[in-house]
Amino acid sequence: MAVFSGETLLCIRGERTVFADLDFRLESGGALVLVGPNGSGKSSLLRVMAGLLRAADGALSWDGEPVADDPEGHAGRLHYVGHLDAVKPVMSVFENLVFWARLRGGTAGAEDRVAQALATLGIGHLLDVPGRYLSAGQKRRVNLARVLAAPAPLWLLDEPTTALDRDAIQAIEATIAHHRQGGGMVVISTHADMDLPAADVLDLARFTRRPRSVFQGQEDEDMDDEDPDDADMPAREAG
Amino acid sequence: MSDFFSMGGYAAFIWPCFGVTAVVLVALLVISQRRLSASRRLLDSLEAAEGPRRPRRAQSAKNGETAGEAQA
Amino acid sequence: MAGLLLILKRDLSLAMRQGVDSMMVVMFFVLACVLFPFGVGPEPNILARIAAGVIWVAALLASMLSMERLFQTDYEDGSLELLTLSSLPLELVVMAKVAAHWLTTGLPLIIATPLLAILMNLDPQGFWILILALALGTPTLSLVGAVGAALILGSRRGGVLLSLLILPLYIPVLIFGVSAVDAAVGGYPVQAQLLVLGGIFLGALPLCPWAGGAALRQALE
Amino acid sequence: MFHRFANPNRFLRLTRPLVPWAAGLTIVLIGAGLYLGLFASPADYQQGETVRIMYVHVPSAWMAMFCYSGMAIAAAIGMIWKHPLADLTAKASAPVGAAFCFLALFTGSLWGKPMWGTYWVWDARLTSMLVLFFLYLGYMALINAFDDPERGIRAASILVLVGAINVPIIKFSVDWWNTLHQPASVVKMGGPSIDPSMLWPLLLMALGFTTYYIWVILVRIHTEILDSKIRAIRMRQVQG
Repeated sequence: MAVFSGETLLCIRGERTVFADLDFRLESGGALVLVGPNGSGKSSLLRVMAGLLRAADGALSWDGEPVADDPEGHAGRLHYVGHLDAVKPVMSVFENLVFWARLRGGTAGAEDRVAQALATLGIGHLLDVPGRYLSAGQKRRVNLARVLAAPAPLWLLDEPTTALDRDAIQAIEATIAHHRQGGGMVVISTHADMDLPAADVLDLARFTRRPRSVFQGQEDEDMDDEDPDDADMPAREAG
Repeated sequence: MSDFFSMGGYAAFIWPCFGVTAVVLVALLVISQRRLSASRRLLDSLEAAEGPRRPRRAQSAKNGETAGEAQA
Repeated sequence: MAGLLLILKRDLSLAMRQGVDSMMVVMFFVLACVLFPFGVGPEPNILARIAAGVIWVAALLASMLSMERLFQTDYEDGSLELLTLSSLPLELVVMAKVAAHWLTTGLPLIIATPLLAILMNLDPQGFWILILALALGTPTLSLVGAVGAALILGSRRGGVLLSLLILPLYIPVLIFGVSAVDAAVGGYPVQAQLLVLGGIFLGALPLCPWAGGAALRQALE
Repeated sequence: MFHRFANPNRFLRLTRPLVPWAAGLTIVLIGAGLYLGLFASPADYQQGETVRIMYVHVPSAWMAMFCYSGMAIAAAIGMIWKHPLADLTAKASAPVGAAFCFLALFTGSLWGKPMWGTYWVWDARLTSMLVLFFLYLGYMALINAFDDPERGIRAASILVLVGAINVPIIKFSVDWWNTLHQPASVVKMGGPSIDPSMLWPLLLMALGFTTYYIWVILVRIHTEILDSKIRAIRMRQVQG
């Protein structure tokens, strides 16, 4: 039974406080859905969880061990799906995926894992098609197949359903359910309604703060000018 | 006096050295100072425009919150 | 280590498929050298005198030109994020990419050098030392360049900026590389220069991947 | 975290009164240095009156190196402890260092003409200074090449540290290269047996340049702090 949690996370991007004082807790088999308006920090939180972005304060922990102590070990137990699909145009779908499968899951049986992942997502016929011929939706599915081709307990999915049709979304729902049954966890940000039974919802709008300078406050005073009353203000997307 | 300005015949080398040094240093200073004044003016006008929307309230309560945050 | 080889193999096969990049770098190298006889005149002794310097400067520029792409495509298509999340230390990822860069540009440059040595009328005594000095120096160029390539990710003007950042840092390699060849041509010992080139390479080997890793991390934040 | 919010308003409050002091000291020190250097010191028995160029050349060269070391230290502090003021110090120092570096090159070449008979000699010292000038230009180009100012500072901090490791290597290789190519007779600038009548103006000018540096970087850091506040207001405006 693994536990992935974060405490008093503070994220500052481009001099802007994206979210502050954010706590979350996720156990094996759990799912966490991030909601909130554009720019409320859903992507930033996923990147913080992945270790791509360092939180300005607070700590992530895995089974009580601080993630910061072993960033590479943490990277090894998660899969991150961002806005970009990392599909090389000159390589076939199979070559693209086998590279990641080998890098993450070891060389043994990588080919089989890739073939199986492609079949699960219903794109087995694309096996030897070069990446440049793929549509946006197909690239997205190839990226998700990458996640399936090397097992890892934690999935961090940033809007995985963009460019996908209803059937594909159902296929993803099924794989997520399967992953959770096997003790995996999922953090997912999405606009579309996805069917994730017993998922926790984290509304990021609760943690946004008004933009202020790193050198906040007035020159004649020596204090923070944080305005708690403005916490419900939607924040600007940091990119 | 003209002896002084002719610098033993090397006036063409010595005076440009001092002149260019003065020009560069003064220019850098003036540019920096003007940028400061421009930023201050802009900040003042922006704060004035924003002022009514952000009344300063309950300073002491905020102070307490800051102290907690700074120690975190 | 296995991960390093995987990335190296992938980068090499990507370079093979795209193919043109290496060829263009070599062509630039040759063309840049060939311009010099037109510039300074075709007298064999003048060319022989400047041959080592010209070949080194051209190699430096060619290596730098190809540097910009080192992380750019992976940065743009999201692969770089995934590589940093591969549980492989980022320093090794940089190392693998530098190795691939050297194999696809540094090595072809060295292979093209004999042709240029003939065109530039280089004294035969300096020939092998030139090859050796390039073999010791170009990996350093790739290593130092990788730091610059990582720093300019996401900036407004990549290529020109990169040259401004890394060309000054290339000067030591240039000085010792040319000096080794000049010494060999003059019949002096070249051991000191080659040792310094090797020393610079050994110093850059741990430092540059470390700085490059730090640069990549901040670029992805 | 502590540093992130350690309030630079205290810095503003503490340093603003320093500005007039730095300004006054700069004027007094440079004024005294100029008086001693131009009127009260003798001409050199070898170099004649041109030795007076030394009073701007040598302090400029010192300051150019001093600023770069200062930037490297500030960048290291900024990277390790995430202190925004250290980042701003590095950023504010760059144009000042570049200006001093340019002045060292310019006055060096004007000094070279009567001494060497040519404006430029690939002398080890001048060449190193030229490379340092390029390092400054690269730093300033990089810091301004990003839309997000914080991103520029982080990238430039790494560059200045890499540069600082490289400077001794560059210096060493340029010295080597210089002895190899036997340059025109190098004029010893200064030297251990310098006469006190020359030492005083030199020291006064160097001190004056240092207070000038403090003056300008304070002004520039204050500007950066205000700009950061302006950006925050702009973001609030965008939010509506």
